Amino acid sequence: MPSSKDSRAGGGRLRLRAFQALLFVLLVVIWYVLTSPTLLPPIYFTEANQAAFFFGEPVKVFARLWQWFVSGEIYEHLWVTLVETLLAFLIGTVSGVVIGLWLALSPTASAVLDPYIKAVNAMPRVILAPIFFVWFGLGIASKVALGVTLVFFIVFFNVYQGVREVSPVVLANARMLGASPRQLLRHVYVPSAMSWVFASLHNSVGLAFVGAVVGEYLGSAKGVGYLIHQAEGFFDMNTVVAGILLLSAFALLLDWAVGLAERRLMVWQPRTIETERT
Amino acid sequence: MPSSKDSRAGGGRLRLRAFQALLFVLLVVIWYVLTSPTLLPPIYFTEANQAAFFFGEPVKVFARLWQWFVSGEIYEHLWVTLVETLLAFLIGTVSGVVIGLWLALSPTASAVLDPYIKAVNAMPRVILAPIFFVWFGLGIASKVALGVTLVFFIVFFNVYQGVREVSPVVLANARMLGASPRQLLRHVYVPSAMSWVFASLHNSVGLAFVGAVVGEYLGSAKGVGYLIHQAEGFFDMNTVVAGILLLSAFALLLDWAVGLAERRLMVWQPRTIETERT
Amino acid sequence: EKKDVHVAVGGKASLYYLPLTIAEQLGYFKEEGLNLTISDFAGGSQALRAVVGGSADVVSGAYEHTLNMQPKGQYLQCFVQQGRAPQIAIGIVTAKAKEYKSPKDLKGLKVGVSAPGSSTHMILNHFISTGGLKPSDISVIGVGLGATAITAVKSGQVDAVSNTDPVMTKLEQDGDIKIIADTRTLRGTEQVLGGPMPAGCLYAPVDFIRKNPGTVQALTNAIVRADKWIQSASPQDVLRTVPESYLLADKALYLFSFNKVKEAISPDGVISDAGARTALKVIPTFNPEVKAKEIKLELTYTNEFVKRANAKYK
Amino acid sequence: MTPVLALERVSCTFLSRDDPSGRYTAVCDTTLAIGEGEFVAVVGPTGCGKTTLLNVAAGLLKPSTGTVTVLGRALGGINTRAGYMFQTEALMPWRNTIGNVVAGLEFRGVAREEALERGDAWLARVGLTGFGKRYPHQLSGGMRKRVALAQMLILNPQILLMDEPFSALDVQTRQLMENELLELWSADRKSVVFITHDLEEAISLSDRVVVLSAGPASHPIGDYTIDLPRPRDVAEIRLTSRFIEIHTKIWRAMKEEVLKGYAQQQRQ
Amino acid sequence: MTPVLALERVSCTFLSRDDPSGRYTAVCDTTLAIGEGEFVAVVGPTGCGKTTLLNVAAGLLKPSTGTVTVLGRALGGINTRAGYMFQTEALMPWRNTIGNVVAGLEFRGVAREEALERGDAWLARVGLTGFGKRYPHQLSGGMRKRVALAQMLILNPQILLMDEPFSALDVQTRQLMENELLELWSADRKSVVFITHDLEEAISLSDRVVVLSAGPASHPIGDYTIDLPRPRDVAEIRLTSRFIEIHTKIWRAMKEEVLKGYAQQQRQ
Ligand SMILES: Nc1ncnc2c1ncn2[C@@H]1O[C@H](COP(=O)(O)OP(=O)(O)OP(=O)(O)O)[C@@H](O)[C@H]1O
Ligand SMILES: Nc1ncnc2c1ncn2[C@@H]1O[C@H](COP(=O)(O)OP(=O)(O)OP(=O)(O)O)[C@@H](O)[C@H]1O
Ligand SMILES: [Mg+2]
Ligand SMILES: [Mg+2]
Repeated sequence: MPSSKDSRAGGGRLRLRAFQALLFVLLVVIWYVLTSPTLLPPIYFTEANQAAFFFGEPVKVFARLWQWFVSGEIYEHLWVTLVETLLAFLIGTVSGVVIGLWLALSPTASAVLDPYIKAVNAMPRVILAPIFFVWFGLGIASKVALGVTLVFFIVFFNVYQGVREVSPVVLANARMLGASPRQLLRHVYVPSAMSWVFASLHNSVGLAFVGAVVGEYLGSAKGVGYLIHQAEGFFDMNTVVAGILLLSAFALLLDWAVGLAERRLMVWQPRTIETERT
Repeated sequence: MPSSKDSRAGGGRLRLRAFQALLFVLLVVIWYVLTSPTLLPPIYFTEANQAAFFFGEPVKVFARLWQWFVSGEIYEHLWVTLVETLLAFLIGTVSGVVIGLWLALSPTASAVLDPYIKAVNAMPRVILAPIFFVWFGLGIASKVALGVTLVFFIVFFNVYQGVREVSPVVLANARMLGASPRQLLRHVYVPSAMSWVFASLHNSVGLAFVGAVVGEYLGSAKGVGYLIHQAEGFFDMNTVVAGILLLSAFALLLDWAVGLAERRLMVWQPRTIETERT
Repeated sequence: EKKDVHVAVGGKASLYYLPLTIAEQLGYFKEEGLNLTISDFAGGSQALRAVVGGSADVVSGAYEHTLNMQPKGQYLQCFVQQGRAPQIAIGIVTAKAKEYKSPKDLKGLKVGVSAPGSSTHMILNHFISTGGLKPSDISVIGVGLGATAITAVKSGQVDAVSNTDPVMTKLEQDGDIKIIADTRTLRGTEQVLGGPMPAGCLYAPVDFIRKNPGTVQALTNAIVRADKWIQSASPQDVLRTVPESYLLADKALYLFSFNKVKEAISPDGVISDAGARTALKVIPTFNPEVKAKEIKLELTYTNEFVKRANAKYK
Repeated sequence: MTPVLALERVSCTFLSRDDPSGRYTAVCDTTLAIGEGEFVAVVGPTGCGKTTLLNVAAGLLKPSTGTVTVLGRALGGINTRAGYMFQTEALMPWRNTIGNVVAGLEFRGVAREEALERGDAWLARVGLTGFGKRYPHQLSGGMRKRVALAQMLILNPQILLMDEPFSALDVQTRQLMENELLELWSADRKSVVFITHDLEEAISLSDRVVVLSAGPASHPIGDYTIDLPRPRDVAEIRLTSRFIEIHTKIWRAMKEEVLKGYAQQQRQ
Repeated sequence: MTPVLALERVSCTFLSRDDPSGRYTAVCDTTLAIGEGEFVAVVGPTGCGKTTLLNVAAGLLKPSTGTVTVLGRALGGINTRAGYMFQTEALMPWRNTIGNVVAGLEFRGVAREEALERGDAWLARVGLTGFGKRYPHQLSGGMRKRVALAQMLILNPQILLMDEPFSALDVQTRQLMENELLELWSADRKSVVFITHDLEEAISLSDRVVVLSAGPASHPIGDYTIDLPRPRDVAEIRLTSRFIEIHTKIWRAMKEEVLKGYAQQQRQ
């Protein structure tokens, strides 16, 4: 029963956005100053333009982004990466939820498989990439697979724990009300583990992008990761940074969608109690 | 109040271990059969020894492992990798918990920083490696940093959500009992979020290893990742697999330690009720 | 015969594979009736794996891998050459350059290679052996092929570096290193390795070549044409032809490197027997699994297609 | 006649997970049979094992020794013939009031329309019309209890297991609910096990009052048949002299027991 | 004399998060003052807003309008002079019984030794000696309530806010606890707000009984001074004629109100 501390009116929301924008501008300015060869005496680096070599220069980065969209050259790559990301996200989430539920609910299977799951999670994906290429080819599928191996575990571990945190009384009540195992799953375990799932989804969004880009980076003919790889070959850090920024923006978009779903599905949660204030 | 379904006596535990061992042997046998060029007609691959090229051969892999330990050549590499992993795990966990707590408890900071955290999480670590090398050098530090960027987010997202799931009544009660914000943190938020933390730790263990190995893979002079990378240059898949297996074994060890801590710290949880059975 | 050919390459933008890029940009593959997909990989060994695994048909990569693969029971054959020198250089940081006289002065130093076990490592080992040093006399650090390699040198984490272009040119231009061995030139290659050595090639599983001679011929034709085009092209021509994104970062750097490696680019795509023998001599010392006696050298390359291509495109 | 629900020599010993030697026998050697259409109230000092017994009867807890039979058959898993109203809060927090009330119907595959209709009727019966859209955390304690009551009763189970169902209600609402329950019970011969701390409530509702001893190792120490005439009005019956007589008798027995138990616990 | 705790024209309107137009006024325009050493019982139909008022008094809920003053000063955040025993379960599940009881002392920096000693004494007072090592989920409902009671009382707060503290206890234990509470209260002039559904309990304990109307927009509709002599024994005082007189008077007022409220909710 905490007080209505973080209820935020429209005005607060606007101020928040302003804050965020300010912070963004500030960061860009710092970035600009630090990477501009002429503005400052070199601080961290011994040479003037070394900072730019590693971090790119904001003006050129934004020019790059602008040019990508104006020339339209980015769309095909972006499309590929987004498709890979979304597929990895969806497949990883669904399989993580399904297998997480399964193992959480069948103690024997989980006890037997537990070490295998943990061992697989400890395997470096980058090194496994060639095997993915063999199994899934060089197209979208292998990148999706790589992304899935990242997303799956995040979701899996949370679902697994979330299910085991179900209130024993609520569970017993549902059983007494005649819920079949299937209905228990749908009406008790899943809703109860929902906030665990969402916590993992916020993390998964990012890693789905990472999976797609790294997959492309390791071997591909298209995609933002491919562009980044090409640019790296010639130390074109501006393009690298532009690619990363572009993907970050889309990651935020996807995360916003996840947040939307979360707010819709979690209305029942007793967060803060809102009394009307005048 | 579920029945005492998964209470496991000593006998059950033994059977479980036997099962797991059996499964392991089975997997090795399948691996052996599928990669042995002479045993089977090629199924998936067109050429007989292609499978061995990608997956190694169990006999040679175990020989490799044996030889590593007998000659003692592995210890120095293993040591480096383990140190990196442990440091990444510890630093990532601690920072994830601390920042997770901080942001969960200060709504303004979290609202402002939220998009930045999510954007950073979506950045492909592999591509950022050069920057880590600039900042942290080619030694242990840069691998630790890479591992931390993986572990941190896993822990962070769970702590953040875990804190917000604290029962409002328990929280109110503690406040009424005179807990200062600091005490609330220590005596309410942290214990309440503990099962969230542990769920993330089981995942982090794996990713700490991934971070260390990938870091070594990208540039290093020592470590299991270095050995793997070197072997890859010679297409020596047996060594690669041996390295991965070795690390998996250590990941299981670390996970077991985490599980031990979990069982100690979570005794209070109302899981299954155990009645004495005769 | 395959019309849709999938080529795997590790680091497509590199000058090592300039003929491939040129042939693609000038539409030579299309003119040969091929529909080419070029997948770019993080490294040459990854590209090779893609072909062995069957997800790509042809590798654009270093010749030496055909030798490395034979003990694994993988028979790959090189059918056209893009470069005739490994295009790897070794440099020592300027601070240490003064004390450096001969390879044996590298003793005890930390040397960066792109990856342990890679060609840069091999060339380095061979180079120090000319000074009477054993591989264990230096400590080798994997520093990657790109910005990480530059970082390692500039931040003083390595004393010397063995790497490819554009890393070496960049470091050279910035004055961070002094080149002490250079297989980007024919003469340098002769010095370090005792003979020419095939570098960037197109190769494919022997099976593939047997089953698709027409396709292979078409690929060879395109590359040979590109080889020849480069020989006669001015730097400006090259700048105009390569994708713009290669030049974004530093046009001067690209040009500088190009001039440096131009002579290492094969003029006609022919793989020289001498070159193959150099490889056979060098590689077993580095990769003990490759035993010179067991290697069927004749299986590792063929000039059959190149001859026909040269006949067609004079 | 076979009883509808029978606990035969049931004992429950709890183990503690962290300390295997630490065990606590809550209920010991308890036999209890509830016939068809019988309304049995169980009273006993706090912590004696009433909830434990109910959990055993519901099939949620396996007794350490002893057997549970339902309609003559040994109880394996959940007691499907029973509805259970828990002492603690057991509503699904992710379902609003009406959703919680109709949950059981939904599980049984009743059509949504019909379920909602019956759910609304039940909300009205427990005095919560208009609160259908609220989530549990937006209800008061007594409201949640009433939702739980409706949730159980809507399924019309043959056996009702009720653990202090009305303790969070004000006296008037409680009487309304009690009458509601009696009406339902008399209509189709349900068997009821009703735990309460209110001896008046126990007597005014039931056919039999079972008194449990203080824990540990609690067991029935008294079984009083309530021969008050039916139908009863719970408010009026309390004023009859027979009621007061019975009340005094049971009261005395209990008082002794509680003081004993209290002393016992303090000595431990 | 300034009252120790005063609610002045307090209203509480709840908003629902998902539907901004959906609002519910639980308490409307309620004024309530508790003097030093005064024991005030609050009764009212279920769901009328008693818990809401207590939350406001504790500083856990900001009223929509109106003010709360403690010892003459406006209440900003938490009411630090008050101890609050919640209606719902509020024990820290990760602390065992003794850990929960001494939590407040620990927060105040009392030395561990001393805290444990006082905690043990309190466990004995609520009849839970020997249960110190149990975790909340291993206790019965009534035991948990008693732990919560000890948890609050060990801090010896000046203001006691108690929300149906004894409803889960059997009559005898309840009387023991009630006497314990009265003793404590009379010893150092605490101010008590005591919510209960048991009118007899309300009368036998308190100086004043406040009756709230049925919700929505609940407000006090009766304020009865209980002029029974002190000290009282809660069991004996119920038999005096003055007690029965007061009881009948309040009862009648309440009955009307409840029926009205019940009808109101059903009409909504
Ligand atoms: N999981 C458990 N582990 C250990 N002891 C338990 C457990 N559950 C209950 N107990 C103990 O069993 C005894 C009986 O508990 P139960 O909940 O049945 O009491 P009750 O009669 O329902 O009491 P109340 O009237 O307070 O609800 C108590 O002493 C309690 O501490
Ligand atoms: N968070 C909330 N959102 C909306 N309505 C609420 C919320 N909390 C309480 N209410 C409503 O406010 C009213 C009063 O609730 P409160 O808990 O104060 O009742 P109460 O008098 O304590 O009842 P009881 O005796 O049943 O405990 C109820 O109608 C309840 O539905
Ligand atoms: Mg109970
Ligand atoms: Mg209440």
